[in-house]
Amino acid sequence: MSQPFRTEKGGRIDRAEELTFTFDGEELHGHAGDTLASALLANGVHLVGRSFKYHRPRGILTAGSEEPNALVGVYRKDDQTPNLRATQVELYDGLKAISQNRFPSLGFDVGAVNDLLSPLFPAGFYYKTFMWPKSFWDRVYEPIIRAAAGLGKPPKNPDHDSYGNLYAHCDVLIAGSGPSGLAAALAAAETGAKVILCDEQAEFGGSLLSESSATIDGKDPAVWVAEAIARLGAMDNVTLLPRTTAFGYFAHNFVALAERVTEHLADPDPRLPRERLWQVRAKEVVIAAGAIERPMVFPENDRPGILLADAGRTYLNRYGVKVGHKVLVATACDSAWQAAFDLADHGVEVVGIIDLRESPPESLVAIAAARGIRVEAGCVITSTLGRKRIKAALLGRLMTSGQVASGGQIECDALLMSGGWTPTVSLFSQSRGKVVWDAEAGAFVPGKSVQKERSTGAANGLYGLQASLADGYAAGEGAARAATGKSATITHSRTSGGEAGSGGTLGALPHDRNASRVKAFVDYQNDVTAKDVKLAVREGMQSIEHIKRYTTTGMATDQGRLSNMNALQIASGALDKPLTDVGLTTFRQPFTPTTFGLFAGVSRGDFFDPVRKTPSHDWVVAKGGLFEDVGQWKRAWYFPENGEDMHAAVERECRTVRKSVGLFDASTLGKIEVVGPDAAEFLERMYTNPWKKLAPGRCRYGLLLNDAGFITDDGVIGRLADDRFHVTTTTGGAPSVFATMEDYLQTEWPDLDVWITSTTDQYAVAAVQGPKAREVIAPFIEGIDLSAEALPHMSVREATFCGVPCRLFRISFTGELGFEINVSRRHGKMMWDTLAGEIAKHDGVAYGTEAMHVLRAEKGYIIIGQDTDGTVTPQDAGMTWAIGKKKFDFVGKRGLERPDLKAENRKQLVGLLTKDPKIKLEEGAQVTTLENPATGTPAEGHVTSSYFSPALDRSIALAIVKNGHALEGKALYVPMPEGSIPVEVTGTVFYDKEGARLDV
Amino acid sequence: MKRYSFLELAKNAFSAHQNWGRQWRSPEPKAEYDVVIVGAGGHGLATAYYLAREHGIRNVAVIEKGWLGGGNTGRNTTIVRSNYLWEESAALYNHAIGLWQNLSQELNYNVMYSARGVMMLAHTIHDVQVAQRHIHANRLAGVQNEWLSPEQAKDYCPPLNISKNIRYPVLGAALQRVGGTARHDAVAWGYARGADALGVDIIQNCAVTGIRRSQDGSVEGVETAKGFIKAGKVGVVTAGHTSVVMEMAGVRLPLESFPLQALVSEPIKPAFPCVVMSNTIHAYISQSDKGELVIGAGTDQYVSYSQTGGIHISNHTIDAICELFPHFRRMRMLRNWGGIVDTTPDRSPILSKTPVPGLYVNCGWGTGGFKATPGSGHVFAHTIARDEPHPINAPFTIDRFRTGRLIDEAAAAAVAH
Amino acid sequence: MLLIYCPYCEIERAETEFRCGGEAHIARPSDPEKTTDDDWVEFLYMRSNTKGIAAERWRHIHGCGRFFNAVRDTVSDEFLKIYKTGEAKPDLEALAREAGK
Amino acid sequence: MSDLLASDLITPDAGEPPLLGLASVSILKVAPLARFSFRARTASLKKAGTAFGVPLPVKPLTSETTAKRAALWMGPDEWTLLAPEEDLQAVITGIGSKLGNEPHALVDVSDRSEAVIVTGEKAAWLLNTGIFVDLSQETFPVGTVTRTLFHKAPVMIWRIGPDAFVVEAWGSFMDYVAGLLVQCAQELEAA
Repeated sequence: MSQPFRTEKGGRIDRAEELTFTFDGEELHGHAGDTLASALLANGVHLVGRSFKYHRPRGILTAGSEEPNALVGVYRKDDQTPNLRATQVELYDGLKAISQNRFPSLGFDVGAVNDLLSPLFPAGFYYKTFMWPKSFWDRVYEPIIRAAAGLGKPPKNPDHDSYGNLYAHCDVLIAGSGPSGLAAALAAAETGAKVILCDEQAEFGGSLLSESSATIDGKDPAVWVAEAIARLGAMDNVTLLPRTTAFGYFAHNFVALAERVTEHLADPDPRLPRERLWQVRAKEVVIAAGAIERPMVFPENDRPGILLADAGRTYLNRYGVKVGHKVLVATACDSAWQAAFDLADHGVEVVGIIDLRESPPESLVAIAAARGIRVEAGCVITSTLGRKRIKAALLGRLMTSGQVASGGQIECDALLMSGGWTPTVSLFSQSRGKVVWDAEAGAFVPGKSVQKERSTGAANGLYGLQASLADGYAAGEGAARAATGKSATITHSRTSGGEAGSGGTLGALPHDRNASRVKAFVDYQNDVTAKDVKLAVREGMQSIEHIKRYTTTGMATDQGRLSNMNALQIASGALDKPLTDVGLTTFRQPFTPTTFGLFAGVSRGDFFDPVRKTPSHDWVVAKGGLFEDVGQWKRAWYFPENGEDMHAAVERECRTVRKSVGLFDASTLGKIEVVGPDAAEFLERMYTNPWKKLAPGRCRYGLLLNDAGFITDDGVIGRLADDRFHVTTTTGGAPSVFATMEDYLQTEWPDLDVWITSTTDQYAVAAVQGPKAREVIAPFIEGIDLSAEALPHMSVREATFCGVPCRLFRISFTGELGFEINVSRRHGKMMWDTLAGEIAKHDGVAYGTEAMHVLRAEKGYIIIGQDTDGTVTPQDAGMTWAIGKKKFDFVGKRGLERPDLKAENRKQLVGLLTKDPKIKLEEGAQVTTLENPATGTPAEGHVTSSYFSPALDRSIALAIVKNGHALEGKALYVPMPEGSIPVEVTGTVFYDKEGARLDV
Repeated sequence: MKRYSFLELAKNAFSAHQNWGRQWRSPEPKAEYDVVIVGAGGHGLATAYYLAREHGIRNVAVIEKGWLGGGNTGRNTTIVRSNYLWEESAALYNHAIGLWQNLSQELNYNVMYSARGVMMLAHTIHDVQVAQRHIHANRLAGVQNEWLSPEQAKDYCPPLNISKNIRYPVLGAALQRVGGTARHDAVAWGYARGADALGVDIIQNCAVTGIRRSQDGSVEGVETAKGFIKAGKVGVVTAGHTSVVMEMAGVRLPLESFPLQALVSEPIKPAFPCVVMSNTIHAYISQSDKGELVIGAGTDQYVSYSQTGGIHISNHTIDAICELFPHFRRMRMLRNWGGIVDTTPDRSPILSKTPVPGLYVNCGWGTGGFKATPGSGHVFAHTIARDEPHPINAPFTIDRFRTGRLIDEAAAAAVAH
Repeated sequence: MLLIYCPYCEIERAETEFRCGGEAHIARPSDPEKTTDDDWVEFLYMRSNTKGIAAERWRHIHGCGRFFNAVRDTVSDEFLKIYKTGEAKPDLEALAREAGK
Repeated sequence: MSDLLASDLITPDAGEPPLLGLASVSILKVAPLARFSFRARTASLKKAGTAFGVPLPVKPLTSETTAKRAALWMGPDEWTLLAPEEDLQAVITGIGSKLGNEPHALVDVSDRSEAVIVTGEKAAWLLNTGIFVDLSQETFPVGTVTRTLFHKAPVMIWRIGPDAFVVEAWGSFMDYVAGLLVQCAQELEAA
């Protein structure tokens, strides 16, 4: 098929394998080994997108991940991923790509009107206008601005691809596989060190893959690369990761890598992850990230067909693509000349080399002359022509006066430019190292290492093939030695050619046009021009950070890798300060945009967070019970029967418990075994209550405070033996109570002979509650007397349940006769099934957390976290009785003595009864003294719990109310949007106030 | 001060924008000021602005170690809301909301306050109870906040996943319609320009190295990189660095400074109409006018001034975002950064006089200071000018930690974003 | 994600295995009767919040479960010393000098 | 698994089908065991070891095993003791009577955890999909045991062979741990 810009031969593409793809619906062809960008260029397609602000036509500028213009959407499975760099998208058969930020089409984009109106849109224009009328900002102006901004469209459908994760450790991690990276890998690997070598590109080799003018050990550099990779691949201690970007350098030599596993495949196996996150802890890191070429800042430097010179050379030598038929080269340094020579050697008409320098090296001029290439020294480009593709460039000649004289026009269909090279210091900067100015390299280069890292080669401002290799070997050896103490000698390869060039420029180039009218782009993607930077300075933005934020330069998807140095130089000129005094912005992770799915990894769906289930779970599911999330646990909420709603189901469950019996899964409560001679002393210090006199076999309710004096947890604690307690905690509080106990034990009272062990998951717990509870459990319990005399309320015994050892508590959270049976988790299902079968015989029910809440509220038992909120003291909760008055100390004792915890007017826990028994208050509703309080009146408190009580056949509520204990019998109000609800303050116990039902 | 307007913009277009003046000066410090504000973030600049504008105190310097607006002002996720639980907090943040609504006009600087609504999700019954409590309390306090069913929440924010089959399904949401976002840099710049025009000196790149006190213990001025600057009143508004600066005056505070990370995606076309927060699964998200999804993460667990944090924090934020908005899974993180947030034990700020006469402190905003910027500056200016707190900030003392009269938004399960 | 040496496991592990317990060497007043409100607020809430070299507590919660202390530079997050609970607080200034801070 | 440590103690649960059976890695449920958390001060260790039948290791992260016993170092004063299910009471009685009044804590946690055996050449790789511990044989030799995290769940891992690990998690976390192990192994089946 016709690929008019494909070379006759050469390149690393597979010419035998032709691939079909579409761009904006047009069918095109390329080859295996192409990127989308190289394939588009092979087809002569330069116009690939529209710019962010002015919607100017834009073409492919680079061949790498720093590409600012060629952002496309790529379809897979009927949805598209926006903002992919065409320079990184590997071509596969059937690839569907679309251009972005244009309407209705790439060729005709109505947004381009912005370009005409651009005089109205200088940097920061939006701060100065759109303020009138006031209501128009978020209703009119902002929607228009938002619609115009943005690049691609978001995906429409949920992403079903998976993302993998691997944690890895290595001695030496090498980021980048150009000459110095490869040399470092070879040197480090030879010592036996564990090496990971990663490169963001599909193939290892970096610049060596497009090097035409040098040899290594007498071989084509690409051949040398292949041999080196084969050697590394054969070594057990080496992991090779192509298509893998080192995107984040974190503290303590933690480096995150993003591996693209399937994105390059036409039809990937769905079992493979789309991408994989490598979380690497490296003893030493070698940054071999290379350098990227800088654009030249001249007027209209953004037309499609204008590329960086090295990109032009890469497309030619690596992909077999000519960027044009008539190519003009504009440069300020030597390296671009080689691009011109390579193109000429492939039969491309090079219409000129325009060098900013007065006297480029004689040797280059001679080679150009030999190829018949016109050379214009001391010249710049002052303008370009052509709308969707460059047609010609205007020349300007630099005069000794500093002025620029018109130097005529050159027709071309592509322009390659090079302002010199910028070392890629992003990773170094992320490692928190500070860059230093290297005047010789004309660049910021890595300064002192802060972490265990070294930069090598071009990333360190070092150019030239031989020098890069040598530096790489040294870096690899040095890193391996630092990591492992081992070293090895390896033969260094010898190179010929590939010497370092010289030259380079920074900032805006001089021209003969009205500087305040032309657009010379500094940041392509964000449409920031040289004059924008100057405007920012004029308006008082002196810090480079202010300039960046005001103009948005450097905030594009390349994070300013292309633009920063030019912007800095322009700012330096405008501020009349040396460049090094202007300051630098910080490179942040990620190095290149990184998929959210990669970070989220496997944490999705049921694996988003562990789902903790109790042994009754499947039974509940089978019964059609509903679950509630409590922390990570799934707890049975209620069990609707015959189409009952929640209210009906809960009412039935409650009535049944009070009438006969109910079965409740209490397995999720935290359990802690406290063992040792000082066990009682320890609990004495942790909980407010006294423990030393509690007899083995008895239980007590325990209240836990923090040292500030506020309630944090509670639970029943049973004494199994003199030196052994079975502590229970709330479900949600289990981990924090355990951690708090460890904290006090280890750091405050290490002398105590006591140890704590979490047994939450050791036991499954069934609560059997109701008048018939004893009858229900009796057939299965052996070894103890269950009678009220032998086993009074608040007792604990060790016994067996169906022959299995159990801990049997006689306790109640319903106010009814109740037992809680703890068996090993393994036997939990057996216990549940047994008891479920038995309660059915006694007209009993299984009940869930909702009925449990109602039943306990009828009895005025509090729920930590619902009736308390971290600001409630035991006195506030009416639980002064739980405080051991004679105790010397306990956690929270001193906190309770603080003035405001003892003050009058604290909010206290009370009961509330609505005047109308049918009205159920809303939990969270506010309580006031006035029926119709004015807005802004502070509330007296709020409703913490509110239910319809089947036992009382009316609504009940608990509330925290200012001075509540003194208000019993008084009328208050609960104001609601529909009107105020009158209530009466009561005690907190609504049902069986004497507790007669417990003692049976 | 040349007023900004569309007309002015058009006029300047003819002169190719060559005639715009500076938004603020860069003066050398004078020997003496009536008031020195340490820290040129949004809160400090707002304080200076209101000192000059409302209290006629114009001989004011704002002294900044780095560049103005470069701390947490320029690093936060720009959420504005006021639906806090306690009356004290709601009053403070609602005071700010009142000022936000006219701020662009007041400052003649478009701060892009966009009341697109802040929706806080409830995933558990406990969340629902907490949200309802907030809504009822807010209604009584005159703070707008309303309950939405999952379906209503999805109507308001179409990308939201309200499937019952996700790990923590959305059970509903509290929506504050007047909440939203604003442009963080513009807030700092607008206040800087406004204060500067009223005569306030903003002195950047000038670190404060000491606080000088007289024999009687009261403040005399500050030592700086540019020499001693005399001032009878000094207000410290240095966020994460407050402990460091206050130590210069020998004042200890109940503060810890933690790294807080935030991140943005690549810009996309409008896809997200409001602000969504989930305290239970720890994530908050909005879309900037530029098109980036702006996502806030949680704090790291240790004190640090490094302005960086661990990747596991991002992982846990992004997995939550992808659960709630599964089609954002293929979106990509463009940039991640860190701030240093000064947190108090009750997660409420300190806006107060100090034991040192003439020294005032405004700190402890934790992860949520941006939203309060105008209100904070307004009442802090009052506190400094009158040497007594404004009724709104009177409860936000240092002493509350001693007496136990906390304003505990954290305990009430409202994470203060 | 920090890399933290556990002095009990004698190995470096990822931060996610640990919980930071805040500033170290803050003793809980032992006698509530003799403790003033000011003493108590110092213990409960007042923190040095040092920018620079500071001692803090960590617990190897997903490892051996032990608390230990560490000296860390809160600017660079670099650990300068790690020691077991009960060992004396090191001379922070000397550690800083040694590390060239 | 005769070449593995504690071979008689850690056995696949015959009643349970393999959770995963690939050429490169398999996951098998471990049959029930008696498990104890043992806590004591240094002075009591020797006696405890004698009573239990295997010395309690004092070197961090190591284990001591015999055919019927394993003592795993969990912390400086904490060991997990493993024994056959039927020896539960014998261990309690043995240690209890030997230590008498010496302060210690022995807690039956047999059912707190469930365990799987992950074996095969990809076993370490599979664990490293969720565990941030260097599992190379130099740093994590056979016999090494540690608690750590697998993604969001606390686990204990114990290397019982060059390519064999016991992975233990609290019972209510095992669905998560085993489920994710199986899911993460999926890509090994891909071409």
